[in-house]
Amino acid sequence: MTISMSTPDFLIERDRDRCIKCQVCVRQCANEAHFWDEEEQKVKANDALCVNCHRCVTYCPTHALTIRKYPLEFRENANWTASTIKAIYRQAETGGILLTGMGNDRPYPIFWDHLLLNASQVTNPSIDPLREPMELKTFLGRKPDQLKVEDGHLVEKIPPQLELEVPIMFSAMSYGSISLNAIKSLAAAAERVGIMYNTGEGGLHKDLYKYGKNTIVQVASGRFGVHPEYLQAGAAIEIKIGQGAKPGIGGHLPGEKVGLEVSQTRMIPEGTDAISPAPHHDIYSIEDLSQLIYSLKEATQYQKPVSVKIAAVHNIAAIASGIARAGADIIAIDGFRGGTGAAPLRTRDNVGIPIELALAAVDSRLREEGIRNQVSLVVGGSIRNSADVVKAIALGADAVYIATAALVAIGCHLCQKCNTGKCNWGIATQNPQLVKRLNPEIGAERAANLIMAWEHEIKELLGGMGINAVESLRGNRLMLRGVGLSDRELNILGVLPAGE
Amino acid sequence: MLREGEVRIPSGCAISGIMNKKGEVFSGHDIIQSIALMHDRSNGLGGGFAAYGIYPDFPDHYAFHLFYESAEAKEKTETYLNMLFHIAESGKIPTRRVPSVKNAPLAWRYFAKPKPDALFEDESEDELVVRAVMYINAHFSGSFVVSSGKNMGAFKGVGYPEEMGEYFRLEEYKGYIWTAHGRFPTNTPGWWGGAHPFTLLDWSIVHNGEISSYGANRRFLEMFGYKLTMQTDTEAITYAFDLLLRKQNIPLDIAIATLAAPFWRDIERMSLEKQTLYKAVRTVYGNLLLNGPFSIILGSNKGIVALNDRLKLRSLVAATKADVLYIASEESAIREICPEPEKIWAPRGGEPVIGLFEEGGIQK
Amino acid sequence: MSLLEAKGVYYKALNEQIRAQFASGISEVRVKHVNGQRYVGDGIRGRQRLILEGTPGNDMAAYMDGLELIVEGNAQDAMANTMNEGKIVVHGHAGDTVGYAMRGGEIYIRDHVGYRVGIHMKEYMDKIPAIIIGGKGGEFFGEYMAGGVLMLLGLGLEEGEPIVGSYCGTGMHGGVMYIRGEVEEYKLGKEVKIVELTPEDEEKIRYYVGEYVRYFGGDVNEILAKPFNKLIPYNKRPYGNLYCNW
Amino acid sequence: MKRVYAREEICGGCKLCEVHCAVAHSQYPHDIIKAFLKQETKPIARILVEEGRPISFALQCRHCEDAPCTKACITGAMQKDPVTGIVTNDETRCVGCWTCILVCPFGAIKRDESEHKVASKCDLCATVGGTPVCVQNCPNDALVFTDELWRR
Amino acid sequence: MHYVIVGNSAAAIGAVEGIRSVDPNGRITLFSDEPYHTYSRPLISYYLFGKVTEDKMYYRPLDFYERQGVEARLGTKVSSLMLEEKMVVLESGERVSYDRLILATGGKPILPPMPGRELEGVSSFLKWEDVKGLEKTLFPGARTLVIGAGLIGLKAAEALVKRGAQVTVVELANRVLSAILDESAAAMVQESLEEHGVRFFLENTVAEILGTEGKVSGVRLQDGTVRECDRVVIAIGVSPNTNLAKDTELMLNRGVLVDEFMQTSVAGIYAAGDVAEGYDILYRQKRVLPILPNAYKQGFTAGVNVAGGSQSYRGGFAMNSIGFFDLPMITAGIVKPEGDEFTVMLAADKARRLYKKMVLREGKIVGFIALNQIDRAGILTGLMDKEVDVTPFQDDLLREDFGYVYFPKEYRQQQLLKGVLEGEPS
Repeated sequence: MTISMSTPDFLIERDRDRCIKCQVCVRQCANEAHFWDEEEQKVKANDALCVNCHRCVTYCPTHALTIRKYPLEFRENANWTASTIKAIYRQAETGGILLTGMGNDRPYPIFWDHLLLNASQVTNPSIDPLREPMELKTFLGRKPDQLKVEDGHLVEKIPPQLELEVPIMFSAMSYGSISLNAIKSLAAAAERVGIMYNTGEGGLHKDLYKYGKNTIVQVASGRFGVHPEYLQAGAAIEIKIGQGAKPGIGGHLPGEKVGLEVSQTRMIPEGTDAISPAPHHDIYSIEDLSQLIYSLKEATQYQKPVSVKIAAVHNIAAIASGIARAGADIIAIDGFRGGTGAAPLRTRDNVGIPIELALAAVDSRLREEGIRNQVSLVVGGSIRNSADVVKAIALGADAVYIATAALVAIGCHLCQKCNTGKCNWGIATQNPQLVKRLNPEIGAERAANLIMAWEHEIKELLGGMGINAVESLRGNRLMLRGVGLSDRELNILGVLPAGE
Repeated sequence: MLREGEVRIPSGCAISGIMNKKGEVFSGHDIIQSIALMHDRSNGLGGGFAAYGIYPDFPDHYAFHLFYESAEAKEKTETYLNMLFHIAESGKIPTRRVPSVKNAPLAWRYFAKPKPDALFEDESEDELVVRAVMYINAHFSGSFVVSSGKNMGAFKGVGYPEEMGEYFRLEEYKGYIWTAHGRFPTNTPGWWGGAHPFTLLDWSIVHNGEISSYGANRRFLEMFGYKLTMQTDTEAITYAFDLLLRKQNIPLDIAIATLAAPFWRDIERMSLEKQTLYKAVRTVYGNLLLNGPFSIILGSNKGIVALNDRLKLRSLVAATKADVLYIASEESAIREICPEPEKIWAPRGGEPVIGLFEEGGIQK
Repeated sequence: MSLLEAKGVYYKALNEQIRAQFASGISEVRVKHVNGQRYVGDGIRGRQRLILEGTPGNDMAAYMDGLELIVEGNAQDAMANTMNEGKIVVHGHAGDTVGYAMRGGEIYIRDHVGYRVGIHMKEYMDKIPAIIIGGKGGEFFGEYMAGGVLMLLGLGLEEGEPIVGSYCGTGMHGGVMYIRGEVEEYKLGKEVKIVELTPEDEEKIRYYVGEYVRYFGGDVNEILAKPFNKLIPYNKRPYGNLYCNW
Repeated sequence: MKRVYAREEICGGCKLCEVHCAVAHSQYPHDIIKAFLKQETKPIARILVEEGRPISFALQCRHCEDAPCTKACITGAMQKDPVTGIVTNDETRCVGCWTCILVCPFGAIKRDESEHKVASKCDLCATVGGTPVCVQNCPNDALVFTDELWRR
Repeated sequence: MHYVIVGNSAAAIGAVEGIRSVDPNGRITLFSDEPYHTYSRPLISYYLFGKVTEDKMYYRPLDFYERQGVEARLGTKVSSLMLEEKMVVLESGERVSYDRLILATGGKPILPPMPGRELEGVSSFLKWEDVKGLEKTLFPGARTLVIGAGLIGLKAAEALVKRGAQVTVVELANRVLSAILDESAAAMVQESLEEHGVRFFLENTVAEILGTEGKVSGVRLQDGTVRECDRVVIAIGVSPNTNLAKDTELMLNRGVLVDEFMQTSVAGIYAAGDVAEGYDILYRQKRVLPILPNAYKQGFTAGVNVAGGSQSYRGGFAMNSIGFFDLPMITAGIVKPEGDEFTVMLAADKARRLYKKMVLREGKIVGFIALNQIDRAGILTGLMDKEVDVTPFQDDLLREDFGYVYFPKEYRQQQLLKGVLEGEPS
């Protein structure tokens, strides 16, 4: 074997005055970066294996550990950065496609951070959300243009709707990409706070059927775990066309992550790669999508809203319009900063567009066409806090999907190694040793806490704007002002610059 | 709100085509029935037909179908037409009231022959017509050339195709080729010109699918003077055929091998001579390869060609009975009008179904 | 048995009628003049029999769960999409994407099929779906196949007419194909290899051919006289080495 | 009585319970670093994490109703407190004969041979009172101190 | 209600605690021919070499009798029983009536009728008294001969070595600890003891104890060799002390026969401990099991039942935790099986003196030897006691880290979550 030119990314520092040799770090590191030297009776580290997930640092009972960026420098070069060079070394060694996890980490502009919210001053009153009603209840689904009422009765039932207590949902993460305990955490949290979680494309484990009314079941190109009972199990069905982290690419769950239970749920032999083709092979055109939407509606007798999830890409407004016309009840758009369990690095970092612009364009287009009512819009792809939620709704979203934020709540440290299956936090792994590190009860509580905290914050922000129902915020772009944006961007976002 | 041409609007569709290889004419009834069966493949925002052999009284005149959105547009356009053409006859295209059909433009037709002195040096009559079509579509706001071929015409608009058929009273026409299109656009064109088929001279294209190579195809075609005012795949495909077959006299099979090029690995398995040819095709016309899902029916006065993309990502079924060739997106659309075909098959990806007029049929 | 007329009936109404018939306890429904109606048999659970005369539309028998569905005519695209259980017998040919992600049950098609048939078929334990095709198959036959049985009999082909298209079994990582006739090496996906039949294979083939003959006629021994090629994936991790960790 | 129960389905096998148990029963019960680095002999945990892939769980004295160790003890050092139910070993009396080890069906008694041989076992942190330190310090709530029925 | 207990060791104390668990008020009178507060007999070897001081010899705190409301008549020997009259007769002639009687008279050393037994310097090794004499007169370098390489003999040998004596052990069997070890394990133990200076003569015994001036001067072995020595410790074994029961209607075998409630053949009279012959669940027959845990349990059971409670002790089996110097061992049950119904599994490491032997019958553990690696051995005795079918994890039994983790989940949880598992009796 020739020498590897890959150098460590991180440096593990151990304070010998604090290390009690308890070896908790050794046991906690699935990457085997820490090890016990029997001869010297010391805990030591192999820096090259460290992914900086903080598990050892968090668990070290004496705080003896620090992880730092490995101080090795290349000659300064604004063009050939260290990561660019290292990527080439990796590829030269392996001939492989660079695979990574989580979302785009490149310094693209984050439009949320260039949007500012309004607050009432003397001309209209702000509301104190702690003492006065503040409504966040949200319905997702196709809304008729008008209601038919006769003699005080609704003559025509409105199409099926998802009812959310808070306009936030946990977006699709499959059983396989994340652990059962992670899903249980999210499902239980969703139940507790009255929102939805989404199965992703991995099917539904038998333990999760009980969360049906808080479940969106996904149908993706691999059709894993899709059967009549599954379709009936959830409150809604989502057709996954694409996702923000890897538009145009299908899921690929490596065989390592296909253990007994995943294999049962996905209905593929243990240890096989679970490959989702890039497209649905029955959808090569918009009318095919319509065909699939209606086949699902037929199969579930029009009792569940059907959502279509797409990645935010260049022509997003026209695509979304077509999906609305194809019969979708909900359109979920995933921006290019969205996370994933595994994505080719170059796709993750270079394909798609920011969700803020996509949302603004889609909402505007659907309104111009007069069909905004026909669908609900859900956006995801790096909603990081409650202010992002409020801004998204003001831009026109009905609700948001969060995933990375939810995972961070239950322990994710964004080390971006989900694809390796060695998640030390028990989230993006199927290794039973690691999975059980995540106690689903603690996970559920933490995820529910996050939603409740955001709920309070959203109410505070709404109160400040003098709004006491989230409907009044939806698409209310007057509540937004831009800073540091070009005219063109402001135009697309449909907001005025701060000061106007 | 931007309309077709100002913005690129992807769409999906249903297509159908019928041809009598002996050149015998038949009414538009069948094609309406056939496309109507595939109602669910369109969404009411576009439908249209191309019909050949419908103007036997003016076989040598260019039959211009135009849409006008205003009297002013009509006046300006007619002034321009009169400058270049002798117009033998003109008039409103007959329509009937259909409740669901709204905001219809004024549809007018002209049977015209180029004035010899209007021709540039070395310019053929066809080229003059193309020049005129491009000019009208690009410069006269509110005017749109729907079709411009001899002994043919396109009828289209916003609505389901069967509604368009009824509106334009197509059962009253008789032709030897009919193609039809039901459209599923991803927005409201609100504009009749945006419906399909798209035509140029006697080329017409009905098309199902969305071509991911559009940007590349378009920039290639623009180098040859085409103005892609519609921003649609159909327009690009039409011009691609026009460029290859009419302007460059490329044989039909090669033209097809250009648009639905064989894979390199298939080329490698060809005879050396063929390899050289196909390599050249892909080298020179690489930009014309239609990439992405499509199924099309190209109509002309010589016959029809139906073609799938090379991966066969769109469905296409063909059938024959006696002298009639049927092509449609779905088998049921054929069986609706021909319950017992003699032969019915699904053509392979990239493998054209070619219907040429037999001896005794129309030969132009 | 009850009889329904489909002429001019929109799919939604037709499917409602079919469902209503079954719900009322009728165990066999025959539908005349089906032409293009979609979603017939979708999501219906039960062991009843549904006979369709004509050409049913796309997505027939999607998510079907137990029905015996007989088509007296040709089937269009995407039939048996994600089918879970049951049996389909097509007295004619079928279009593209037959049995996409099929999970269980058996499909018998008398004549040819189109592209991408058996794509991403699955199997688990003793739940093994099968598609038996009398004629030839198109390109991408068994693409991404993860389980189940795909069989091409190549009956009625003209001399030299290929039994299957290119890219046969691309991405295949489970299941088995039995092809009665030669498949040129270049047509195979790089993930697939041809192997010898085992006695178990022969038994399986005999069973499926027997069923085929039972529905469409013919002579089992005559069909079995011509050798079958067995195609299986090289491994269940076709793309295991495609990636490197960043 | 309240006992410590382990939930094997979520025990991550980190052994922090062992670490904290050892500290609590060391010469420096409030200084983990001194307990391990200053005390002459390594402090012994009275809780034991059983590991076997993939399961792991902590196990310590079950404070049996009918504690065999108290019956087998040859010195009378091993006694069950009739009020609290806690089984403790009087280490000043214990001679390290290991008869308790012979009879403890949980294998929950360890040999502490650091000074004079004594049996070392969980006392539910009786000297400290309140929740045992192993439970307090379990990062995943895989140890519970309870006398209530749980749902499985 | 008046309970009379004869005896003052583990079984008697168990009986007191058993009675008190049911009847807090009944009168209890306890007789012991020894004058001491209840003490632990197994501690005498520790006492001998000074690990245990006098104040730590006691089995229960000094206020035990008082707190338990027991009238302890120490140093008072019961000489006979009058069953008809429900009375015990003391050596003094005093008669004490009882309502219920518990015999916990323990065992007595087996003293073969060898010449010279009466010489000064010859002792047995069972009671505190035995070592009190020895301890006082032992001088460094004393040549001591121990007859018997059983548990008592070797424990004595160890203590004597620690006291600086030169120790020789004579044993009739072919190995040391023949009751609880097989040849291989015994060889390791012997080797270890030899390293500490103990000499062994196996398959041999003392034919005669030689003496001068009434004091021990040596022994003549069976093979004729004569060995000089200053002390002789007779540790051939123990037999049930059935003196009291002997000429009564109480049914006897080797010991007093008892049922699972520890009741003798005579209603109201119970027996427990080394004097009693209860059921051996492994040998599936009545057997005397002279081990402390068994004595206490039997005593406690007798106490409960005698006081009107109901508790059964279906039986025990032989088990021992013992160690010499730095070599601990735990053994239980049938360790040298004979017959095809047994399966034997072995793991040995001679260099580390590790030895693990597992004897199975019908899928259940019926015996084991654990040498030098005794941690958690109680799990095995627990499995034996509960007669658990170990077939599902049989292969794991010999692992060094054998534990609950290798149990089937169901059984493990049933054991570990006892009390909190829903649907399980607490």
